[in-house]
Order: sequence, then C-alpha cells, then structure tokens
Amino acid sequence: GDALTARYLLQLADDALIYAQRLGEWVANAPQIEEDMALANVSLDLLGQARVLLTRAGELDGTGRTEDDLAYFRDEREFRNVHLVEQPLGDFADEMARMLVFAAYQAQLYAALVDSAEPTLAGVAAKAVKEVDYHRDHATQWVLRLGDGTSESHERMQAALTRVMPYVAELFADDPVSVAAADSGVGVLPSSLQEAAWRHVEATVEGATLTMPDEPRHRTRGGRDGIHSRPMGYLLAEMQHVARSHPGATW
Amino acid sequence: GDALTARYLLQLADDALIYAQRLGEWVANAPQIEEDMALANVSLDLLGQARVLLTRAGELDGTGRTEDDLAYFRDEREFRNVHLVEQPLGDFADEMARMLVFAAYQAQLYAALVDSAEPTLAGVAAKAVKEVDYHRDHATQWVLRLGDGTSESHERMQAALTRVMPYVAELFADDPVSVAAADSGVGVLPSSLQEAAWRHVEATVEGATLTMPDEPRHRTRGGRDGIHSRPMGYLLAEMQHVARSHPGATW
Amino acid sequence: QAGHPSFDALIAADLRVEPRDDMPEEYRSTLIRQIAQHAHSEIIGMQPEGNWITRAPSLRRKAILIAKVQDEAGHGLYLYSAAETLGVDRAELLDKLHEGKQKYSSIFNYPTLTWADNGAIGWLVDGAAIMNQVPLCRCSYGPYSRAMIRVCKEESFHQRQGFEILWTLMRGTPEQQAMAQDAANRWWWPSLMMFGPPDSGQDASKGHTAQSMAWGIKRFSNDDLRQKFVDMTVPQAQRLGLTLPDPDLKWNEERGHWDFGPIDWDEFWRVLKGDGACNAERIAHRRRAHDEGAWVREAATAYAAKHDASRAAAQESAA
Amino acid sequence: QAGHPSFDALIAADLRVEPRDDMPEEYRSTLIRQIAQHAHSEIIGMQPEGNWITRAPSLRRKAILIAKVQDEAGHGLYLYSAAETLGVDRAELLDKLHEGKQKYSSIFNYPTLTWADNGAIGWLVDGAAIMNQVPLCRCSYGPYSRAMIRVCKEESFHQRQGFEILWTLMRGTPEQQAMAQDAANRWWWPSLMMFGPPDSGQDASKGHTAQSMAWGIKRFSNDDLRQKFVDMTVPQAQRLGLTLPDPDLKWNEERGHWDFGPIDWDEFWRVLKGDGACNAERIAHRRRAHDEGAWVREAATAYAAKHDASRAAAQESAA
Repeated sequence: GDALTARYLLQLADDALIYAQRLGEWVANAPQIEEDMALANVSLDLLGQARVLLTRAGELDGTGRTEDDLAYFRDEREFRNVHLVEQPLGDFADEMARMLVFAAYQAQLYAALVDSAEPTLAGVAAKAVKEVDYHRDHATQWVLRLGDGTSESHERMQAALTRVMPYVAELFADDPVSVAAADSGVGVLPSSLQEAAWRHVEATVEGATLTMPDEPRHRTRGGRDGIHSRPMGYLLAEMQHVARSHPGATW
Repeated sequence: GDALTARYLLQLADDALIYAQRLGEWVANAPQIEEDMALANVSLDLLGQARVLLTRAGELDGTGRTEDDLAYFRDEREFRNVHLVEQPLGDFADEMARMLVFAAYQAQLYAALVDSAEPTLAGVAAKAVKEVDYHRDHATQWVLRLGDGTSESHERMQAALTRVMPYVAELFADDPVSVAAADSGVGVLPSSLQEAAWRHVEATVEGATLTMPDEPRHRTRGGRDGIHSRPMGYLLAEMQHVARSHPGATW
Repeated sequence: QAGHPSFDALIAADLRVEPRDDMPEEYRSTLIRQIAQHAHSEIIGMQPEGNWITRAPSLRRKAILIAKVQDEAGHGLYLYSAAETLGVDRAELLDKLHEGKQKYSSIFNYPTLTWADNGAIGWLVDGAAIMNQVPLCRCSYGPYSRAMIRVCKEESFHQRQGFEILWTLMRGTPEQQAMAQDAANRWWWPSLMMFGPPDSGQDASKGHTAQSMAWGIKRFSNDDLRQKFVDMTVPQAQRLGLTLPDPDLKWNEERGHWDFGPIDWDEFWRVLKGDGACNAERIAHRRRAHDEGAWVREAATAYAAKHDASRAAAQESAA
Repeated sequence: QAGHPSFDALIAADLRVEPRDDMPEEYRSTLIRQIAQHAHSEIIGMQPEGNWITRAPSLRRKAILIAKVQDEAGHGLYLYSAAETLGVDRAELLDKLHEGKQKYSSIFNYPTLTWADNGAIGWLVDGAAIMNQVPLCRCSYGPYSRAMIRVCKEESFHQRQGFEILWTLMRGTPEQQAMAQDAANRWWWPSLMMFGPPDSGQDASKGHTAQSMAWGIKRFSNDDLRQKFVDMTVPQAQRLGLTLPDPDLKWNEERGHWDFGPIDWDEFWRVLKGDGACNAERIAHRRRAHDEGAWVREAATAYAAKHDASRAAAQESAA
C-alpha cells in the first residue's frame, strides 16, 4: 500500500535527515579545514537523499505534506530514525565510528534498493550508492589513520568503537515496516544487510590495528516507533524553532 | 506613558526569566544535592518575579498578552535582557560569579523600586528584596568558600571573576528606557546602583582572598535593544519549542 | 548468632526501633539497602523530569516542575539522613550508586519523550510510589518511618499535579490528547512493575518479602499493593478519559477488584539488568555531576576546616 | 637595499610576479599579511553563518547554506595555498590568527541575530567583498590573482543567494519583512566599513594604499570602492523594498553618484581593537576547534610517516 511505502521512505529519510543535521554541527568545528569540507559534503549528500524521500513520502501518504512540512512540523514521536544518528557529537573518533557503521549499512541498503519497485526510491538509491561509497571510504580512511596513528588516537578510536556498539543492532533489526516493504518489493530486510556491512567494519577495524569491542550490554531500540533518546528533543527544538516560529511562511 | 512602563517592566522581567531558565539547567547537575535545591530556589524566585512583571507588562502595553505569550511567543530581537543572564552554564565558580554580580545588582535595584510609582512593581520589589538578599548571600558564601578553599578552587574562582567582567557594565548602563522610567518615578537609574552593588562585590572578593580582575577589553552591550549573543537563540529554541509546536494550546 | 531480646520485644509490640537500639545485623543491612535504594531513586528520579524544566510549555508549569524536582532532591536528603542513622554515610552510598553496587527504581530507566510524560510520571509513577510508601510510614525503624511521613505528604501533592497535567491535556487540542494517551500507554505497564515481581501465592517463598514482613519493614505483598494501585487508578483513568493499554482490564464483581493482563516480566528483568533505554545515561549523568562537583565539595571542606581551626584558636586565646 | 630590476620590469609591464621571481622583501611580507588576512577572513567567516546551519528554516535553504560555508572553507584553502607560495605555511599562519598576531575582516565580529542576517551577509558583506576582490583578480602576484578569480566566481553566486533570501523575506509575512529590514539596518554601516578607512583626498598619505597601488596589489582607493559599492547597492535595496538606514543617502546628479552620510569610524576602531560583539568568541571558537583537533592531525601525520616509510622500504626491497 502507499501508506506503507510512505512510512518506509520516511524511515530512510529520517535517518538521512537527522544524520545530516548532526554533521552540519561539525562545520567550522572540524580538526582541519579539509575536514570541515568533507563533513559538509557528507551532510549535503544525506540532506539531498532526505529531501527526495520526504517529498515522495508526503505524496504517497495522501497528506500532501512537503519535505519541509515533514521535517519542521512533525513532533519527536513521529520521527522514525534510529538512535545512532540522533546522538550528539562526540569527539572526531566517535564521528568516524558512527560514519563507518552508518555508511557501511547505507552502502548495502542502497545497493539493494536500486531495484526497488518504488521508482523514486530506486532513483535515490542509484545516486546514493556512489555518495555512500565515498562516505564509507572517508570514514574507513580515518579509522585506519586514527587506529594506526599515535597511541592517543589509537586509544580514542578504540573507545569510540566501544561507544558506538549499543547503536548498531537497531540498524539491522527487522521492524514491521521494513518487513512489509521488503515483501512488496519496495524495500529490503535490514537483517539481510548486516553480514556484508559488518564484514567491512570488521576488516577496517582489523586493518586499523584495533580490536572489535565485546557485545554491548545495552542495545538501543524503538527509533522506528518514534521512541527516541534524550538528545532528540533538543535537536528538534533547534532544527524546527525558526520554522515553527513563522507558521505558514515561505523561505 | 504605559507603553514605556511596560517596556521597563519587560527589561526587568526578561533578566529574571532568562536567568531563571539558565539556573533551571543546574537542577540535577549541581555539585551536591543541597545545591540542586538552592539553585532551584533561586530559579523559582526569579521565575516568580518574571511572571508578575510579564503579566503586568502585557496589561500595560495594551496588547493584552499574557505572561506565556510574552515568554513563549516573542522572538529573540524582542527580548530585553542583558547578556550576562543568557550565557550558557560554565563551571560552578562561573555560576557563583554571575550570581554574585547579578544579585548584588538586583539587591540595589529592588531596594530602590519598593517606592516605584507603579504599584505592581513596588509589590514585586517588596517581596524580591528578601529573596535577592538570600541569593546574594548564597553566592557570597560560595565565593568565600571557593576563593579561600583549595588552591584549585581559588584559581577557578579567580578565573571565573575574570570571565564575568565583560558582562558587568551592561547591567549598570543607563539605557533610554530606564532613564525615562526613572524620570517618571517608575524606575531607577541603573548607574545609580553601581557603587553600592560593586562595594559588595569588592568586599566579597577581598574576603575571599581573591583579587579584582583588570577592566575587561570587551564589554557586552545591546541586550536592552534586543541585540543578543549566540547562545540566546539556542536558549529560546529550547524554551519555546513545545509551546510553539502547539499554538493556541492551554497547558 | 546472639539473640536481640529488646529488638524482638519492640517488633512484637509494633513499636519503633531507634538508632540507639540494639538490632540484628541483617535488619540493619536490609534497611540500609532499602533506604539507600529509595534515596537513590529520588536522586535519579530528578533526571527524567529535570530534563523538561527548560522546555515546560507554560511558566506556571515550569515553576511547578522546578519545585517538584526540588522536592525530590529534598526527599533524597531526608532518606540519606535516615540511612546515616544506621552508621553509613551519604558519600559512601553515592559511591555505591555510581559504581552500580546499589540500585534505584528501574522505572527511571524509561525515557520522558514528551511533555505529557511529566503528567504520567506524577499520576502513575508517583501514584505507585505512594502506594508503596504509605505503609512505610508505619515501618518498624523510627527514622525511616518519620522520613516517609514527610515524603508521602509531598508525593501525594505531586500525584495530584501529574493528574492535573493530564486533565488539562485531555481537555486540550487533539494533539494534546494524543500526547496524553501516548504517555499513559507507555507508563502504565512499567508502573505496575514498580511493585516488584509476584510474591504471593506460590511465589510467596521468593525474595525478601517474608523476612521484611516479619520485621515490620514491609506490611503488604507486592501483589496486594499492585492490585490496590490498579483498583485506585482505573477509575482515575476513566475520569481523565484515557484508555489504559490492557485489553484484559475488567471489573471482577466476584473478587471486588479489577482484573488485569499478564505483566511482561522479561522486560522488567531486562531493564533491571541494564538493558533499558536510559540505564547507562542516568548513571553517567549522576557520575558526571558528582565528578564535576568534586572540587567544589573539596573547597567547602577545606574552607570549613580552616575556619573551624581559626575559630578554635580564637576561643583558645580568649580563654 | 639591493634593487630588483626584473621585479620592477614585471610591475612596470603589468605582468604577473610568480613565486620563483625575485621580489622585494616588503612586497613579499605585504602580500603574506594581506593574503593571510584574507584567508583568515574566509575561515572565521564560516562561523556567523555556520551558526545557522542547524536552524535554517527550510531544507533547501539548509542545503544552500551548508554549501556556502563549505565554499568559504575552500576559499580559505586556496588562499592559504597562495600564501604558501611565498614561503610560509598554513599551520604558522593559523597560529598567528589564534594568537591575535594576524587579523581577519572585522565584519565577522558582528553577530548573526536572525535568519535574515544570512541574507544580509550574502547581499551586503559578500557584495562588498566582491567589490574589494574583483580588482585583486588582476593583482600583480600570480598565485593570488588566480586564487581570486576562483573565489570571485563563487562569491558572486553567494551574493545572489543572499539577495534571494531577502527577496523571499520581503515578499513574505510582515514578521519576515521586519526581520529583513532589521538585518539591513544592522549590516549596512558595517559593510561600508569593510572598505577600510578613508584613503583618498587629504587621507591619501595614510595607510598602505599608495605603496600597494604602486606594486599593483591594490588598484582602487578604499573610498572609490566604497562609492562603487554604494552606487551598486542602493538600486538593489530599492528593488528589494528595503530602506537603507542613512537619512543622508541621496542621488547626486552632479557627481553622478549616491551621496551617503558620515561613517562612525569610532565604532570601526573599537571593534577592530577587540571590543566588538564577537571578537573574543570568534577566536575562542577557532582555537577550540583547532586544539580539539590536534590529536587528529597528529594521528594523520604519524600514520602518513609510518606508511610512507613502509612504502619506501617495500620499494627498496623490490628494487
């Protein structure tokens, strides 16, 4: 059904949108100017994916909402992104750990979705596979450099890997919407992406002279149902405040 | 005129409101439980002052706006508070430096305003003189303890005094609204409060075995004209987001 | 083990045991564990609501919320003081909290996602807490029972405030009503879990219930308290216009109680063991506040020592 | 001092001086100072707008804004590279920025208070920058002139985007119009100050203008550029429907230029000397980002050294 497809697109869009928002916070805060540019690039790519997906979701769900209606006028409980992307900035190693995991996931995701029965999604995927390949490579190169750099960077990178672990399982969990979307040929089962994505992560970690952390005691859950973590409310307050302060305005 | 009085009340109210908001951030973050309670107390007192003053300002300016209209539905450029109160939390010494300066100012302010020609303001002042006396004493005691505590606390307290200095002059600057309010018997000239307020600060600093910092190279200005610093936008986004997300709702 | 004849006599007569009284070591350690857990719950419980102080949607609600979180800090203080009468000190108990060696109520590992959650916490969580705490006002240990009398008075005030938040939302916009219903949906089951696992009927031999009852620390079983809470709360939900998320909820004429569906004890144990939404965050928050405040506490101690010393010297030279 | 015949010949023929060419030490140091200041301005200039990335009121505007700030980072890189051809390196120049030994454009010490400020910065600040920079595309130093050609192309794009932000606001709600007017009010005078203090007529002997002109680094006086900017901008303001905050602004038929009122040079010098709204904040922000990133840059260097070494070893053993 269209409502289901819309809901599936919304999940993908929200992951991209919220991560784009977080990466936007790095701009003018990165360790070097080249990295300000690179992080801005990744942010822009994700924002681009989000915009097309949100627009299409608003068409399919019958509400006629625009990309901006969906980004600026939904409440926290209506956002469908995983917890990984909403976490506040940590240090640069945290960001590279997050990007490595997320881009490894998205690389498999979009590779599968180029054949989606939903044409807009197939189109987004065709473009995104190349973008995400760059994101994954960028994170990979940094994990290698930090892991095999100085002893401080090695320790920080190892600690960041440990900190990112609780957020991983949620990416590959088969939520009902993804299951239904996979059944209808629109989507792909998240669990089917895990092995290939994780192979890349593990190879990178090994190449970086780091070790894979133990399984975490805690795993995040609920993002796809609009259950978010504490930082999400503040993120949305910041993101939406100007738009909400001028209802009905055009920018 | 009533609009002028309203504008004067708004300045006083915004100082109290925005500082109450910042102090609210300390709750569950203070160095000890007693201090969570004390900072909550100061926040509550200031919030109480702000609520009465905002309500009266909305009556006097002819717009019929409520305290919540004024707190939640004004934009940054319409807030009239000084920069001191909008600064993000620093360490505990920063907070005690800010509280010492602000309460020393407010103690003189409200002592003068008990005779205001505006009865609501006189009423707020009569109650507030006692509250502010407690705030000032609380900050004073901590500045003494930190200044004359350990060498770390001495250094931190001294550094905090240096950091607070750029924000002091704005409190005692004679903005046109205060000048007019003083002329009409409603208000008091900020510059007339400085000597007594500063005497308390200097005595405290001396008693705390600290030294008064040099005059700062930079002084904040413009708060009374709605020119704020970078942190103000984020503060308002957080404070107003829920209210703005539900226009017209009652809570 | 040596007997404790005076202690046994006090318990038998349903009188209060006071700090100076002789008492069995296990009674003391049970009380320390329970009072500390209770104090920790108040302190950790400041976070889920404290999180909303900066975002409260009206100034009146903001003031009420600050005052409420402040009360929770106060409850923590009373309770740490009660624990201190048993020969431990607050710093030691806080260290145990921070190291995960003592617990706090698992309910605070659930997140506060919307403003309505502040209503649901007041109504359901404080409601359940009161149901647990009122009997503790008659607890055999004097300092604990007296602390609980103060706490319960304020808690019932909080419970009414929570109810009123939801009442206002349910009379508001459709979005506000949905927000209230969503909060009730999420907090109902965790509130029922607050009474602890089953400990009556065939479960009566598990846990500490029997011993605590014999010592006059506990007066009712978990299951009895849970049933009382359900019976009290269902009519309140009806008055609010909220649907409680339990299809099995129905009045049992025969029992004179509300029947309710099975509780997901797997979730309870999972969260208790650390895999709840906020376990890591709550403790990390506490530790950060505590660690960042260490230099302040040290300064206060150093200052007091200096000034006590100089006061003592002054008195000596005056003598 | 030794003469520089080949340099003099290049300048006289209005040809480009290249890095390998002999040049007077003062020419080199003037260029380093100017290019570094220009690069620093791009980098510091990321902050006032970067500040709004997270709050841009539409996704389209957010994307445009990210791309713009990214361009500024890129301009900074081109310019640092141009400076490096003169025998300094970027790290050294950044240190001087962080220590306050080299300047950046004082305009960035003004705060961005509302969304409309992003429009005003594009329209007025980038507009003034272009006016300053277009002549630099013909600067006598080759690497600088080539960097400026790239920069100017992108800047004029930014200027149009800024204009379009304001255009949209002026066709929006009354609140949006007020926001745009307020931004124009605050940015107009500081934009005029961007051309620097008066340096024509009786002021012609002050400052570096004369020497820089002789060397082909500067092509027009500050005052001429300022007048060109005013002449270009006033009709644009009229098209936007904005009032510029200068009661003395009027067309002078005789001069064929717009007359404008006196500039508050006291404010200019005050801000330049450190007492502007954001001086301390801008440098503190840069230093923090730089210091927090030190371990990352060190790691990259260490990694490159290791892997270059192992590559070299591999090549050697293969040889």
